[in-house]
Amino acid sequence: MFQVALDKVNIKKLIAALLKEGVVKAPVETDGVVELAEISEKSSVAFDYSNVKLPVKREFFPQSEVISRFGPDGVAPEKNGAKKTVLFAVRPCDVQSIAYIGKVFIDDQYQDPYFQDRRDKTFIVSLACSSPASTCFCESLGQGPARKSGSDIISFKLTNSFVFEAVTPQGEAFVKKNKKLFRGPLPKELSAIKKQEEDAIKKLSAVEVNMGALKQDNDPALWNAVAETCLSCGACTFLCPTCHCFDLFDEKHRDGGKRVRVHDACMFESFAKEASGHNPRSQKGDRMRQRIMHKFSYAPDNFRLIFCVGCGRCIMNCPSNIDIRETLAKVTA
Amino acid sequence: MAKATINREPTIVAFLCNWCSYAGADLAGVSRLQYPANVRIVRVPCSGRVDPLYIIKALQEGADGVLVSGCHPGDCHYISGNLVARRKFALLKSFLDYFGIEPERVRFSWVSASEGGRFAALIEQVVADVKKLKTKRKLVKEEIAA
Amino acid sequence: MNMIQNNPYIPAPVFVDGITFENEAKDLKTFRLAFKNKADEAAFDYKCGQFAMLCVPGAGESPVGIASSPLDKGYIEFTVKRYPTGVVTTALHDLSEGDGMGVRGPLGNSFPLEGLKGKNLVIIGGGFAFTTLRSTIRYLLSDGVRGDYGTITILYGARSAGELLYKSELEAWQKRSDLTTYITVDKGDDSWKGRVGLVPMVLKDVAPSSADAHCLVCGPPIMLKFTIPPLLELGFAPEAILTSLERKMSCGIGKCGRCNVGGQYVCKDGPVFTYSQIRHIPENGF
Amino acid sequence: MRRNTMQNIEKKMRDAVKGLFNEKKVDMVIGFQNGSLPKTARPYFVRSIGDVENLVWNDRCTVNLATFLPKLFERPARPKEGYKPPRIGVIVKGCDGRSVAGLIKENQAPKDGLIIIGMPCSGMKSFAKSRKGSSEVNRACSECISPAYQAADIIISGESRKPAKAQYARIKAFEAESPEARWKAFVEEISKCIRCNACRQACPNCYCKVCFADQRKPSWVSPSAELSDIIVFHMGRIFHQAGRCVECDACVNACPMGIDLRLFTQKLALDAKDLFGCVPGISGDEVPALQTFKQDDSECFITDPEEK
Repeated sequence: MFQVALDKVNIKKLIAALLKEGVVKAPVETDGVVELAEISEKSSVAFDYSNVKLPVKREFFPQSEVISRFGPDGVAPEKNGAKKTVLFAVRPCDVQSIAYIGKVFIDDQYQDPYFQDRRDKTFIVSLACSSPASTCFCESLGQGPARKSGSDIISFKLTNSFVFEAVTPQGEAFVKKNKKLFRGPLPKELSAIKKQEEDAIKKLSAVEVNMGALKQDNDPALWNAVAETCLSCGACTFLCPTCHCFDLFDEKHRDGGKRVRVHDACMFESFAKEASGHNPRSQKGDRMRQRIMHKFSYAPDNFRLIFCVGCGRCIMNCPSNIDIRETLAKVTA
Repeated sequence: MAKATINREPTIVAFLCNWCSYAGADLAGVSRLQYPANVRIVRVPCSGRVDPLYIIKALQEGADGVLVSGCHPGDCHYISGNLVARRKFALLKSFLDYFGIEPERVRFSWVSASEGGRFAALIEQVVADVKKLKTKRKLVKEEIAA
Repeated sequence: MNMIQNNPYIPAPVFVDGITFENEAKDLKTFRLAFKNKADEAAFDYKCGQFAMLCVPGAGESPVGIASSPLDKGYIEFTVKRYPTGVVTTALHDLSEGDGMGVRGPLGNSFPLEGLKGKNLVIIGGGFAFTTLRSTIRYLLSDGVRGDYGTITILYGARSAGELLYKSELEAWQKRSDLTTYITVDKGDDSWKGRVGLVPMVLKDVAPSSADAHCLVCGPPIMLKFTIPPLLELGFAPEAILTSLERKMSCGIGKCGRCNVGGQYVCKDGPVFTYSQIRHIPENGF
Repeated sequence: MRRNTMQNIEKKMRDAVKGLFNEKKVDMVIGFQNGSLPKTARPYFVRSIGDVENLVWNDRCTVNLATFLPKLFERPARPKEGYKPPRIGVIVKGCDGRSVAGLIKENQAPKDGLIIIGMPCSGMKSFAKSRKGSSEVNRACSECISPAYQAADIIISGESRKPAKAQYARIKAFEAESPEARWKAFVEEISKCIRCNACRQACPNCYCKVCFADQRKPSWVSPSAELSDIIVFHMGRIFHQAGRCVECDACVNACPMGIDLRLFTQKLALDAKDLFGCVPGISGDEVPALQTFKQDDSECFITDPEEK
């Protein structure tokens, strides 16, 4: 394990070092809302937060992006112009989700060049979670507040210092390159990290999901009952770090146009509706089944991964307070 | 980015009702009245047919100004189409003003079939007012603005 | 798939080389498309049952089954129904010969014809879902291919005589001695001399043998719903019934998440499924 | 003391709902149950008398329940034989009641299929507010002109908030800013939008079978997150509420991004009132502002080229 420490007073120096690697984006608080934003040496990073409002997936898979342009000469792919980027102090759950949707965007057969480009150019320094929200349940899904995978470096914030642990060779290279910044971690710092993780886990809500009982041919009435108060908006999916469904839309202008990729939501009534008017998922229950099954059954079948990181954003933001923890309990009962 | 004042000719999209204002425009033409060529006319059955979305959409697609004109109150071919429209446009105009969209960009007027001169004067005024604007188009799509 | 600049979202440029009206209502047209670049044509190496995204820039893309046979060289064919609410299908129908457009594909799996060599085949189609079956039949009847398979029985039905696709080919098939062809219409008229009756009824009537046979069946969901039970009664195993599904799609390459039937994507894992694969999925449509 | 009254009201409400089920007057009742997080409430569909005990009434019952009605009353495409439209009871605050009245007027809910249970409302705290432990009621509640719905079929007695005087100070202050400042403020607020459609889905007035924003032939607005498209979506959606909006803030409360849509929706409500004297859902017999006209409606916005 390659661990180093940094005194809190030196954090600006670390940010300066990160800025040499590329654009740095980190959680910043404005008007009580913590959002990922581009920072400079002067910015103050919000380290004590539960999670950023919008999932970090948007850095790799933006809400909308031009994928190609067309004109009299045909169709040309769009260069997305992604810059080398450092994501700093993002939560391990969000980092994990990038690996998940990466499985979709980059598979053996087809590689999504837009996602790939951004992923290749991004260096991730995550921040282990010490202040989970009441809606967090990452541990129940085999995640946990200090999960390392996906990050290049994982950091831990303690009272007066930070501890960094290099996870990937790139992470290690960064630490070595900037070794003047760091010192060796003290034993009490290492035990504090452990304690912090244990304390965080205690704050999480526990969800027992009996995946075996999750069946797609469950009674439609059951799904309809679960989805009864659903408004068919996309708050849950748009804020979900693992939801990756999109639509391609052509915008036409005078002598050409562009094809735009936009986030789409399986909870929208129009999502699967065909031009003929036929809608294979016309009921709210059908759509709820699709969302839940996709995350907890189809993804495990296809990728051996549960497409939920337990961040709780869907619970926090559903206008009808449909709680995915309760939904799971109901449909696996 | 773009300069505040425009140095290209502005485009005005005009929704004219079939029975009065379109005929008024026609009369202006046959009477050989001169008026600016910046206007692109869309003929609609009635000013009441004009959905506020038409206007918003025209601005989004790059129109520098939008004009809606119908029969004078009381003269509507469909009796009250323009009176219903009048309420809608009163709200829309105030609504767009509220966001800071220049009032010169969205205009409503009445022109009858016999008012060729009034039509020419109206276009003259609408185009001149838009040309005087110092602020850039607000609703327009990025590509079109560029 | 043919990948332009390693980007699976970019269509290959093609032009419309021919348009055939298929029905009386004129809302079904067969488009013959030819590639602008030879390299794209070579890369578009497809099998029966596959589909492609037809791209009309400005309107968008729509998934359509390939109706020509892999052995037809120099062109590919697609039969498209125009829906009043369909943006892409309407734009396609507005194209004229010589117009440019794009094709992205071939996509999806195919009918497992290699593995069916030596077997008897029953091919059942309904309406305009007959396109990839037509591709299959054209391929099976080609010189050097027909001999690899046992008996071939075709049952094809449409709403009325005017709605039957590929009329001249149907006639030619009926004259052949190496296959049995049944053509039926839901509703006959004075000019129609053939069979009248819904596909499932005719199927019960003609009762093709399931011995050593596989069945390829494509049609609207309602037809499948009533055709599969008699097939099972005739002794076809669920694994021996192959069908092709249609869903709304955006990407065609298993990313956009739209065309799930259960855990599988119609675009990538399908469109061809055996009945046993999809029988328990609530949204299979039948 | 206050808690006692609340519990008292809650009990009366449950008794009334039980009565409806006992008399077989309804198939379901839409109300509230406790939310999944502490100190929250959420919509709840009561299907049988056994579920009535789950019904709650407190100061967290923010959601406008009228929004569920149009879908529930929608006749299925292929109705089963002997299909009868459902009979639904709905628990309403003042704002919900005004929305229900609007839906009845616009033929989205049949009056004879509905039993409206009017609650005394002392102001609500939205999900976001109550989660954060705020003691303030929603802005919509502090500015509410009609906290209790008077035209309900069953009225649960109790003390309501004092009706506020209709005042649009915030709107007028915004109007007083310069156009460029208004545009800047508007853009800043609206650019938070992620196009999740929660505002639309939560709005009782947004019941269109196909929203203009989802129409693709023609396409009115791209689903992209380009600022221009976000603005066109919101302008279009909000303008569709002209003369119909009851200022309940369902859109505001549903928005996950906390966009202050009220600053924009209220402008139309203010104009409808000032120009046409229209306040929807209050008197019961008013015609929506844009469904009628008067010969002498304001003409001040008309361009007259001959006027000098």
